[in-house]
Amino acid sequence: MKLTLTQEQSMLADSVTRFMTGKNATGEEESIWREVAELGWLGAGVGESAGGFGGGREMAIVMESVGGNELAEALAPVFVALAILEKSDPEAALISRIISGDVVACGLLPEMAADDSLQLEDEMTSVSGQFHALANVHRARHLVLALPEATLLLSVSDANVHLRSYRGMDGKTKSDLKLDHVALSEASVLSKGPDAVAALNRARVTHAAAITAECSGLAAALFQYTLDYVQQRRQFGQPIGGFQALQHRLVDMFVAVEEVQSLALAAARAATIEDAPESALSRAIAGASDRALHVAKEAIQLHGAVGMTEDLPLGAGLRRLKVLQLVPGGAETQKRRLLQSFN
Amino acid sequence: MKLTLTQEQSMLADSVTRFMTGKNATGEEESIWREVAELGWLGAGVGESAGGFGGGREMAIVMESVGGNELAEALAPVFVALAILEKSDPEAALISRIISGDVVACGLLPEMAADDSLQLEDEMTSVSGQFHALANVHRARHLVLALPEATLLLSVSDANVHLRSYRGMDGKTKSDLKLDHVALSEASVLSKGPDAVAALNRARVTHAAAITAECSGLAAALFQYTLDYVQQRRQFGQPIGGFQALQHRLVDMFVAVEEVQSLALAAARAATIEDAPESALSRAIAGASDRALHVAKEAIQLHGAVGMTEDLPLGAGLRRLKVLQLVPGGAETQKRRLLQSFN
Amino acid sequence: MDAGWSPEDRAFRKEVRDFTQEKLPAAIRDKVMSGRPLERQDYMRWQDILAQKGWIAGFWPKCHGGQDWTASQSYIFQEETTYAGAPWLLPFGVNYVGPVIYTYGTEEQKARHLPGIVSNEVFWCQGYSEPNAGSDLARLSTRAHRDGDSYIVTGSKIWTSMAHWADWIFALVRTDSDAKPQAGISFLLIDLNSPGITIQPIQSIEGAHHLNQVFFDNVRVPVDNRIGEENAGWTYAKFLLGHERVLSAEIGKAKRMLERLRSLAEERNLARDPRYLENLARLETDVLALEWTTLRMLDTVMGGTAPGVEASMLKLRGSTVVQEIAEYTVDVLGHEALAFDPLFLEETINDPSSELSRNMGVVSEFLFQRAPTIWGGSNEIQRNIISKHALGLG
Amino acid sequence: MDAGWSPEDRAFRKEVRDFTQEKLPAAIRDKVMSGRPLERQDYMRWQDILAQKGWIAGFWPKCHGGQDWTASQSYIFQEETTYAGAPWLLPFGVNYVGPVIYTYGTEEQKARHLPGIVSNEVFWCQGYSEPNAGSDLARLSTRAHRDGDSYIVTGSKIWTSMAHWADWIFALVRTDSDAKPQAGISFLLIDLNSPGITIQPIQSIEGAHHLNQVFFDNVRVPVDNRIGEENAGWTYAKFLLGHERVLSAEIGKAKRMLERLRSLAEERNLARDPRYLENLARLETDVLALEWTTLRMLDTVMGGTAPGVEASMLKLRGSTVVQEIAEYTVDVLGHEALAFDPLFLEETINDPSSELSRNMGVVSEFLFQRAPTIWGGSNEIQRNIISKHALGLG
Repeated sequence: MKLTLTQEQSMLADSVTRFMTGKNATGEEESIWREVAELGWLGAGVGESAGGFGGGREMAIVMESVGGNELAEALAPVFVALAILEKSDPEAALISRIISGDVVACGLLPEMAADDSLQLEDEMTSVSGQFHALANVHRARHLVLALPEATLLLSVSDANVHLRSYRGMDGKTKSDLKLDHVALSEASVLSKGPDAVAALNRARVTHAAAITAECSGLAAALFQYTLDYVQQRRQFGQPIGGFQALQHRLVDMFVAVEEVQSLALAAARAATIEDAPESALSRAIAGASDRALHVAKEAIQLHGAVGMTEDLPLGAGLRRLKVLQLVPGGAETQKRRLLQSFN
Repeated sequence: MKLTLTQEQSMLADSVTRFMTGKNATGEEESIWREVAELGWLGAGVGESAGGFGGGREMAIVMESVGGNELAEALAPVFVALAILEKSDPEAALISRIISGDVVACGLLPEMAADDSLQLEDEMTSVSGQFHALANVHRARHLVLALPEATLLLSVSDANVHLRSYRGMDGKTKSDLKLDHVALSEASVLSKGPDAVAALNRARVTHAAAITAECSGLAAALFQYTLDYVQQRRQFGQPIGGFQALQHRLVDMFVAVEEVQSLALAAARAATIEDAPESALSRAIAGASDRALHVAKEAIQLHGAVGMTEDLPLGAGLRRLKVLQLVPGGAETQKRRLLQSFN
Repeated sequence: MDAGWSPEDRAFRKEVRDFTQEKLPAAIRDKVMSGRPLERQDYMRWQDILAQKGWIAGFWPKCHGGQDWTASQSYIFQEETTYAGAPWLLPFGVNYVGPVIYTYGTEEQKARHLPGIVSNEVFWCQGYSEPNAGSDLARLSTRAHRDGDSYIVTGSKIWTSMAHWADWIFALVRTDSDAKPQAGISFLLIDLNSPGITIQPIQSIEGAHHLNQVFFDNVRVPVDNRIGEENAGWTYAKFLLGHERVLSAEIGKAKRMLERLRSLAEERNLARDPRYLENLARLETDVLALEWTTLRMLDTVMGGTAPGVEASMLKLRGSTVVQEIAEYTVDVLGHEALAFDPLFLEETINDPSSELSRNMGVVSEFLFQRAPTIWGGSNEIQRNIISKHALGLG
Repeated sequence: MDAGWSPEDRAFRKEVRDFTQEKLPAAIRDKVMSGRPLERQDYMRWQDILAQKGWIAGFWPKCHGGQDWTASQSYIFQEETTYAGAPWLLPFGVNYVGPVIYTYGTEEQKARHLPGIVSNEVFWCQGYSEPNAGSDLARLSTRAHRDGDSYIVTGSKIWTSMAHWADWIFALVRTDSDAKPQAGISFLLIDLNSPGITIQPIQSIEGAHHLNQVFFDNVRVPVDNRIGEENAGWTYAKFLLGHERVLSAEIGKAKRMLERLRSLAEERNLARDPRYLENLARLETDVLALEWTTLRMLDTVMGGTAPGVEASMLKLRGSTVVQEIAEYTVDVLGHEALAFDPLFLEETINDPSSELSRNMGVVSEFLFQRAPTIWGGSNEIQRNIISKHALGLG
């Protein structure tokens, strides 16, 4: 078994944490996005043959830290884009331009689209679809779509690509996207048939590993705040962590955090194999989200009044986890998908 | 407001409790059934004009004590039969014979039948249907069916009425019933049209009031056992009721018991009016069952090993509540009905 | 279902319903219904309407400006107005300090302070909690020492709702530091215009500013503004907490929120979605149980028995049920709930005409409803109270 | 998903799977799969098969009759056999007293007792709990006083699983009543055929008889049957509890039960029922989380770190998840679950051919699965342990 981190992976985790510590990066800023790219973190999403240094586990390490430090920059869609591109053509020049931060590309999955709106039309010569609340698309030059029939690379500057951006519940910029009969050239179809299915599988695994890792980092941080608080906050002559009723609730939070980490590990490990069952990925996302949300709510409750204020990052954590639950492709989407699978 | 018991109601409650106290009536026995009838409790189900002394609240008082003392005799189906008969013809001679215990009759509702099996056939000249796990039908001479189209009185001795009896999870005799084109004479159709609908409404309210009252009595008794136990059982140098984590769980049980009582009261009060919304009755049954089951499971857990033994009536309470959940017409049926109602 | 209301109660319910329907300004109702935060003038406008009708302090004795309402009338008034979308009737004057003043105050205090509450002219706030005394009120450390006919008050109060809008604050202060924690506390009425007071806003996680920290730097308060005996403030504080909890089960609000939930779900074609229906059934069952528990308690109060731990139970369940409805409403909105940043709630947009932020109220309310399980004695404290007083456990 | 098993582990998994498929008697497998209670001969027959293969005590050192299995081999063995429907491998000899004997026993004790465990010839049971010492083991009051080369033991042990089938019992007894509770306890091996022992059955709520109370009335036990030092029994008892908990997460069982749940639901045309699918998804997610938490812990153990509170966490979650699957399986049966009276489980019908009682195993198991959250240190005790040792709270 090889579930513990390798030496290289531990070094990556340390370096990411070092960068985050003390940095207030909870607001989206162009300069921070540049810095992240310059540090090479995006290379954690692809293997060496594609110019990176990573894989599922390395990406998860970065995403866990993103969550734990409430970094506002949305890396997940870029990791999904990289995963699709690597699967389609590991030598594509675009990959290295994305890793270096020259260009932003976001990956999209069919389950992120509004109901039944995503359609390949006219014998695969154009595509239409609507997406809501996408992260980081406002910065993107390219969209990479993994469909079961074809893998597509679109330019955001296409006249038939319509974007409307706004601030979201988690303070990050969100965008609604409309593809209105966007014409597909030969160059924009990266793969078809079984290769497209393989790219879609890879994209789903990456998406699941990224979301669960973010939940994991967030849940662990919110739990740690709470554990520290109950040891220091005194009421009725003792630290409130001395009260057994609170201890048992903290234990249930601790167990929930451990289980989020387990589900995140399962998803990250799935990124290393080809045949991860889709339903297991959906369960990992749904389970990680449910547990992390429980931790966030308990964190606020056990802090008492101060937990309701913006002086602590608890409310921000709750809002962020609510987004991961409700965003198309997130936990609610996965739960609906599980109701449609019959084995 | 008149939510507290009247003097007569309090006297009834006392007398029922007095009869139960010290009596081991947790096994079904013909002699106990006779005794219950002789004491006149069945008269709690109908008003004075029909030869009884009660209504919804009086019946609930009896049923609460039936639950609280884990009396094995199944009174609820008889109360439902009485309610239907009273609504159809308050002067029917059969009512007094049922109250006196001469004859047992059980009331049946459409939602107790196996899926879509209950049918009036051949221009209302015969009826067919299948029922599972009915209580007390093995003793019954008559079946009283409240259908929206007609109210029916059937004789169990009819050649086309098939019965198979067996012991159930709660230790009570259960019967599967098959009505196989049972011919309907004029005398067997007690009412039709709006009168039949009114009888069905009345039957549903009675059924809801009876089940929720039984849950209420059971939950209160299981809670009280547990509260007594934690005050007396010592571990680590103090009564286990001194541990705050257990205290908070006992509080949640206490609140659950109070809410079961509230839901039972709502259902019993509904029995006094004509227009109780069906969905509220379904909610009362489902909510009472969920809460009482929670109390039963916690009662076993907080007792520890001794809670797993037949030396205490906790397991019997859990089995009995599980029956009220799963029996056709019980909590699961009501939850399914709530998924079909759209307002 | 029928709770057996008397003909008088039924008539009163109709009167309240008709009055609210006629008089509640549509703009205020819309804000409340959608969950958007209210401004000072919204509260005051509605309370002025109630004051004119004499309904601000209906449960007070007539001699102090009330209507001698029975417990069931108070309940009906609260349920009907809340269900109809009226703002929360601010409790600081009417429910909290008012009864303390008419029960324990001097004739001068009554004459000076009660009319301003009944007429809605004076805005009160509550100075109980301190940074180091949350659930454990007895540990408070704001001090008052005598200087002639005055106390000199120094320290700070926190989580003071709406202090930035208020005229007066009632506060617990320590007047004897040598006494045991619960002794040595006095109950003062303090004019917020007094020199030495500063009010600092606290931003809440839903983006609103309703909480404050109030600092007292050698604030001079006349001894005449003390309620009752020196060092006996704990008695009045406990009396007040009893009043606070009776009102905490919010049936009208829960029903109003369920209705909004149903209509939002229908707009989104979820009316037959089994997941939605299952959640709705659960929440509706919770509200039914809460309502009948409240009615049972009301019946007991009407029968002359003072409410005991039942009030804690209603606080516990009421806050939890409303919190769950608020969260599930956001879940039903789905991605539409994401198009709004609560941290910009007050600064930018409080404008329902923006399409993207039309659900802002629902989001804001989801976050805000994390508070009621904390405030007014957290639900953990309520469990301790029930354990001790209803179950007889330690 | 892939946990990165080594080629050796994969090969071992295949070996265990093939062996179990070939050797596990169908009648036993059927009983286990359906949830019906096993008889003594069912356990013994399967364990004889394992003993022949040398797999009864695979994790023991080779010198004592084991196979020197790694932690991952033990895990794989347990998961595969359980998933395939093998009976619970009774832990009293193999997991509990065996390691105590080879770690702390004398050479004579090793020679006398270990072979009987490895060969499955001696049936052990565990004498820890007493009527007044449940979670609080240190308060036990069964006494042993010295009489020459013997102890004279008087008192009783309760919740003794399968004592009525057992040959020997290992028991904690008080040898010094003046010492502090945890001191003054000794660890004795007692032949159940000794004069003065009576065993009284306890009926469980699922109708089965597996629990007993064992009474000791001046039972003579040779001093040579004491493990280690007099009054140092607490040390050996804690060592044993550590072993007990490592094995408690029952992934194989949970997966087997989920499969049965799915097939029962499909038989009843529920495969597309949204309520069923939602519950199934929740339970499957719980099992996925439990499995990967177990794998992470196994990885830590393989890395050389002894498991600490993680074992408590697996006990807590494992028992809860299995309990919930067992209950929901009954719910899926619906009214079909009602046609069976558990209190007549052993007396009448243990006969799957009766149509009405074909689901008896599911019902019996639902009731029986209330026990694992209580036994082996109740889940409340596990929370105390985690709070203290993982969170550093009191």
